[in-house]
Amino acid sequence: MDFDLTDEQRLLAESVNRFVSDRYGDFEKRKAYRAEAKGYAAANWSAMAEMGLLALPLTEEEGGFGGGPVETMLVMEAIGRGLVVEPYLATVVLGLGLLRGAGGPPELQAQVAAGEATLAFAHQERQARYDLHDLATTARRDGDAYLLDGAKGVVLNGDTADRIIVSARLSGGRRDRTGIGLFLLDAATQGVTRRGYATQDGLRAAEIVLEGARATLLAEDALPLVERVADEAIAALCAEAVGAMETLRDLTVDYLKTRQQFGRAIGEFQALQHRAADMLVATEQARSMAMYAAMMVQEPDAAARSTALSAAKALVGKLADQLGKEAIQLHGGIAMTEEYKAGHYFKRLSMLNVLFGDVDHHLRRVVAAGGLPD
Amino acid sequence: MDFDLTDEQRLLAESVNRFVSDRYGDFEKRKAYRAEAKGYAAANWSAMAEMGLLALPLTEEEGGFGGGPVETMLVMEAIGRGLVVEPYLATVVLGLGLLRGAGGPPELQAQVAAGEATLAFAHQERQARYDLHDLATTARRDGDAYLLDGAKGVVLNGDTADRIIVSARLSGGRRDRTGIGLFLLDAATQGVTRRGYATQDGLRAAEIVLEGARATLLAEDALPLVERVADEAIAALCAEAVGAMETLRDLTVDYLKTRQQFGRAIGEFQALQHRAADMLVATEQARSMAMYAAMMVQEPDAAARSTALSAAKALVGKLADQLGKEAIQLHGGIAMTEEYKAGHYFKRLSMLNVLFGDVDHHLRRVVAAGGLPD
Amino acid sequence: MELRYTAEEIAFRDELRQFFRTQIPAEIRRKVSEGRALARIDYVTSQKILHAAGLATPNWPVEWGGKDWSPVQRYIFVEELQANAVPQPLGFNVTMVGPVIATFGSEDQKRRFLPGTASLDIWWAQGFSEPGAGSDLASLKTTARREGEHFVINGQKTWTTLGQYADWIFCLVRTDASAKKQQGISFILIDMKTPGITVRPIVTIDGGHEVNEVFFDEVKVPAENLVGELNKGWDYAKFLLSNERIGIARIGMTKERLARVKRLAQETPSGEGTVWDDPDFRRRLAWSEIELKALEITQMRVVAAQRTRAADKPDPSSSILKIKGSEIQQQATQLLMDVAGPYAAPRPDREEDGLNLPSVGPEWADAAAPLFFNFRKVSIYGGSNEIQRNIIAKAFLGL
Amino acid sequence: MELRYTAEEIAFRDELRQFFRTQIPAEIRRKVSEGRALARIDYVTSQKILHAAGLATPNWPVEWGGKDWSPVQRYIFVEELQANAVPQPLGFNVTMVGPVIATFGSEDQKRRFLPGTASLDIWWAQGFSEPGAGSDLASLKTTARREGEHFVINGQKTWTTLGQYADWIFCLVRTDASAKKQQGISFILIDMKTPGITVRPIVTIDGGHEVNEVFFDEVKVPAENLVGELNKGWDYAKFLLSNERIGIARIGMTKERLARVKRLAQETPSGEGTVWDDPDFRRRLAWSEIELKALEITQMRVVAAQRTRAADKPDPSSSILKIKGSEIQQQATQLLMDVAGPYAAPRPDREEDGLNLPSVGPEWADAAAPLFFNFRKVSIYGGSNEIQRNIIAKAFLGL
Repeated sequence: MDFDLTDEQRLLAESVNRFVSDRYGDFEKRKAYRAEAKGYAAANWSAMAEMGLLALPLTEEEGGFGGGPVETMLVMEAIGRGLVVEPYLATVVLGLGLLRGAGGPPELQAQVAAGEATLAFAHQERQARYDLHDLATTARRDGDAYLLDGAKGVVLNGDTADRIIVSARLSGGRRDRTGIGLFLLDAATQGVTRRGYATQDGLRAAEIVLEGARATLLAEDALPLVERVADEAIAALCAEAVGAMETLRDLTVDYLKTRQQFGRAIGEFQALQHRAADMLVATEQARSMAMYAAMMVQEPDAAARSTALSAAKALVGKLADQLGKEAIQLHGGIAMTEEYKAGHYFKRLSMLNVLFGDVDHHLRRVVAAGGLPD
Repeated sequence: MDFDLTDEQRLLAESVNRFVSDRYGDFEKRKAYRAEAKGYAAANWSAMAEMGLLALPLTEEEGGFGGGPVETMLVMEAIGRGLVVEPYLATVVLGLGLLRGAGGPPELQAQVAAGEATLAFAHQERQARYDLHDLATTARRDGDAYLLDGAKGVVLNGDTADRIIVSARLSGGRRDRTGIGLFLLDAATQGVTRRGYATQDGLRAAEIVLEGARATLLAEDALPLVERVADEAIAALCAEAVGAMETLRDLTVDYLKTRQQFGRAIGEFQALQHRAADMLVATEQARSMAMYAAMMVQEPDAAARSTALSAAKALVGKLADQLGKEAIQLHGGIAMTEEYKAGHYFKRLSMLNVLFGDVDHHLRRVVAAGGLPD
Repeated sequence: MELRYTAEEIAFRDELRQFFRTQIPAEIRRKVSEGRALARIDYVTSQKILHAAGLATPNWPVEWGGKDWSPVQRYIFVEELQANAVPQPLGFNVTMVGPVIATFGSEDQKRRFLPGTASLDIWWAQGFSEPGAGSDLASLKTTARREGEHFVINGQKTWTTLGQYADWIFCLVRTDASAKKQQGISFILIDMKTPGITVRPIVTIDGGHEVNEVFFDEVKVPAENLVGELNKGWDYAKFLLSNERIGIARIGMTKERLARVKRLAQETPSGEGTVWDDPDFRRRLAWSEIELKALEITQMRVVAAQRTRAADKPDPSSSILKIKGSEIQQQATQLLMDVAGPYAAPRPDREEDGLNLPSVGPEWADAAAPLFFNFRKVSIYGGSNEIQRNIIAKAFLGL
Repeated sequence: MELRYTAEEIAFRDELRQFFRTQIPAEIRRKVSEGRALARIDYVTSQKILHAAGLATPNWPVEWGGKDWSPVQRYIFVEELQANAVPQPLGFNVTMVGPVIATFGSEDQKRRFLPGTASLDIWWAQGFSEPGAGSDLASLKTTARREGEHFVINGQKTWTTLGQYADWIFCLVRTDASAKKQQGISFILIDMKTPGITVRPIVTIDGGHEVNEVFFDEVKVPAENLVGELNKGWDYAKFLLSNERIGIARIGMTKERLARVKRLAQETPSGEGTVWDDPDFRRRLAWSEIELKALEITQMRVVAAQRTRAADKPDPSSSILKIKGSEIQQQATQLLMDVAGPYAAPRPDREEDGLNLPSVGPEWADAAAPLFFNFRKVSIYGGSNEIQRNIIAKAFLGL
């Protein structure tokens, strides 16, 4: 049992935190980043590449960091603190995670690590809700390649990604757990139509229609890989939530100390003090659960891993929801304004809940498994 | 729409409230009542008979009050305020309710109304939990009468009741909704073995074993009647809960005003004030729901009635649980002592939840019905 | 004691229901039902239809267009408006400034303002809140300085709802700086076209523009626009705020919304079936329905009690209705967002850029999250739920 | 960063587990598991077994029978005690007065008291709380007046847990009435057999006799029984109270209890199946398990951090462990009562009247409600959860 970071991990945490406070410390900058062509700052992305953050999962021989879940946790927590808009989850956690899991092209991995290509994972379909295996998109063989047909939705950063990894059905019925393939698609390929849009939390996503779009096969029978990488994304989202929760809590506590009503700082009112104390308890519990997620994501037993990650997503989702609402309430009107930071943290925390399964969904999975793994 | 009481109802409420405050205002008296042979005060029971409370459901021609659910609500609320130990629920709400529903012997009804006989309803069985139709007790014909075999549990006031109304199976399997009969049994009959005991809230109940016990048939295919009277009992319990909740809330607020800590009354601490305010909100919501229960118990559509009563039991149960726990917490150690009143209210509120179905049970019924009736 | 309506009350309700469903344009009612922002014209259209039928200002004195309804009838009216997704007549006009003018205004003010206030030819805004004075309203700083036949106003108001549409604004202003907090405040009517007034939009987290800041820089207001007596404004404001208990919990609206949530859950695929098949979802929905039922009866009790008690006596029920009403309203928006699931996330620029693109997900889904965000306000404004708890604790529990 | 134990830690744990399961009488462990009251002899038996194996006082200085364990080992020890339903060595002895004497006591006091305190030949009670001083401990009023070679004690202590079994009591007493609240308090050891001491039982709502009032009427205590310096008692009390963060949340106990709830739910019939088939019940149980997992990791983080931080520095984690730990403990007792259902109600006089009658319902069920009632205490005693929130707000959030 050991909760210490290694020296390398400590350095990583320091550098990513410095990056986030430099680039996102002034909240107005975030607005400017979002206004750029891709919905995020090209310069930030290059800087992240230079820092080696995009090569995090690559081995040192490949020029990477050899990073695992703990490293991802440190990066994502900082991303949560700054409400960073660059597509780290889509490109590195999901995209590189899938590519590496499927043994995808090393050159492409190197390009991604260098910041020269971005990735997105197109799995969501209208009817599927939170079930990763619910797929109507089909893949049919055409020589060396495959032709994909179907519609994918809410593809994170799918509007600007250079390559898109697509889950599609090679065989079987819509909800079969077998017969699912993973494909690599050039976003510029014929037969790909993308409609990009902002999401409620200021990030970007796309609807993607595939009409005979030509793609290469990354993996057959890919559901176990997809589920593993989705669990890695859940661990990452838990860490992001913790970063956002702590920042929002601190923002709230600071506001309580400065806002005057009835002739004194509202932080002197005990009812509000107790609620602020509960926010601290919530962030500590969420942090513990995000650590649990980071450690259990490497659990070799897929069923145990999956139950543990569901438990983490459920609890962090619940605590994030409670804390977000309390932060708005304790601030009062100011937090309802677009100008002020707090509302943006609240919105991101709300949207984290609908990514890769909400609280009900994940709790149901824990219940179905009969409880937590030992 | 009308929330006014009639003059008769107002007089009834006044007299029963006066009775309760006279007999139960001094909490020490309750201990003495419980120590009497039957676990309640014979003199109180006689007084209730004299006041006409035991004749509440009888028509005026029968020498009764012609009372309905509103009258029962008024009585039960007062019973809740005083934590009255006399067997009103068992004898009048359940016993007389079933007797009248089944057209049972008028002489017996008159005896009950006069305080000369008490009743109990034996429906619970070990395997049945909260399902009224889950019955393993059997009835077989023997001449004019029936012989009952089986075991009944947690029969409220079943240890001292003169007559016992028993649900038993005339035909069909354990969980069939048909083939259920209702029988009237003299407690002194051969083949009846009773084991009486105190319950956690200071009332009395019994386990009753029936071995060829001779009984008369009150009603065949009696489940609809049993379910209706159980709904009446639920409405009564909701009213009792409201009475207990309000008293416990007032007790808590009074304590907050007098208990000194850190040099001032703890009621000056805003965090406690807000929680006391929530107790007021909870009692008002519970009161509204008890009124809903009283009005819907007369709903002719049995499915709508049953869903409405489940909704009432679920919400009142939840609010009673929350309020009870808050009352103990806000008091602190003193409320943990047997000497002090508050803990007894808390215990009664906790036990109300396991009578005729707990919160989960009733919420599940509302969910199964697709929501509340219009 | 009887929960059910009498035959007369049912007839009254059915008549209103029929009127609302046939006379108010369906498109306006759809927007209300989905929780989308209404345009100015939507409010005006709807209120003019009500006004023409004598239904815009039932709570006013009969001589100024009110109805001599019983409390139950008034209650039915508000519930049916909400349950049928009809925009309520503008509150600033009909429940706030109208009754104040009718009760405390001069005859001249009544004649001048009441007809247009009822018909929405005059759109009123409320100028109470200030940046430094949120829950602590009485600490307001905007001043009115007497200069001959005018008051000269300086200061800033905020959270001015729909102020961008307003023709007039009724303000609390400080007319005696030396007096104690609540004293020295006056109630004054200001034409928004007066020089020196600047309105600045506040965009809220749902992306909407519903509220504004209003700045007053040496704004000259004729002295005749003072309502009632100088320095008595706080009394009028209290009258105004306590004026309307019915409808504060918006039970009719939440009922309509929960019914819609149920319908959409039954249409939204999940697993082998729909969201409606999920027992956890249904459990949460059932709790909201049940709590709403209890609150509805609490509200009915308040309505019934109005027959017998003085209207200006304080009452814990307003606070209860506010606290529980806002909680359940928020639950309903949460449930709606949960039904939308992944499709709660998209926020396409459908209207702003005039592209008129199709929805990203189900047609209703992109309004779910903004509504959820926006409805955080209901436990903050109009006296936050914390203030309501203070009121209950102090005024009714004696703590 | 690694949640899992090392091989050495696992070996350590397994050895303890084996010891607990084989050496502590099963009947005692059953009582602990069901949450029933233990007799004096149960405590003594269990602690003597631990003591004989050198396991009663691992947190003490090695020279007085302690172990030089790492924080992780200490943590494993406490968790395994709880998870195997072994009665913890009496806290008043081993985590309270023992360390105080070992740290601040005279050599004479150490020799005289520590061996018997470790072996439970001396049973200690704690004399801190007073009727007027609950959360506000420092307002205590019991006085010690110096008279020659004695202190004379007058006053009343309350909530004295298991005081009916005590041989000695350690008390906070006021030795300087003129000093400020926290000053002027001393820490003194009193033989319960001294004339003038009266112990009066407090029966709690679960029907149990766990706590007592202790009255002191001109009780003469030798001056040598003063621990440390006069008027420094508050410092020793703070040391004592902050001494043991591990185990405060009783995670091992709650784990064991939730596992038991699960097992009993699978055995208890409901409808066509068992209580375990009810998704609502399982949902609530799952939440408790999940929250407990998070708290377990919070606790592990605290344990790990003990390597690097000063032991006497205040830490919000004690408050977090207390708040969440008590909440989840209470949830577990609630779930157990819910499994019992209707059979939670009976309260047969099985033991008191010596009849040894069979259970009314399932054998375990009649202990469910008393345990639920009794466990309301865990959010009240040892600094109520309200006090913990005050501490977090003031000491860590700076509010």
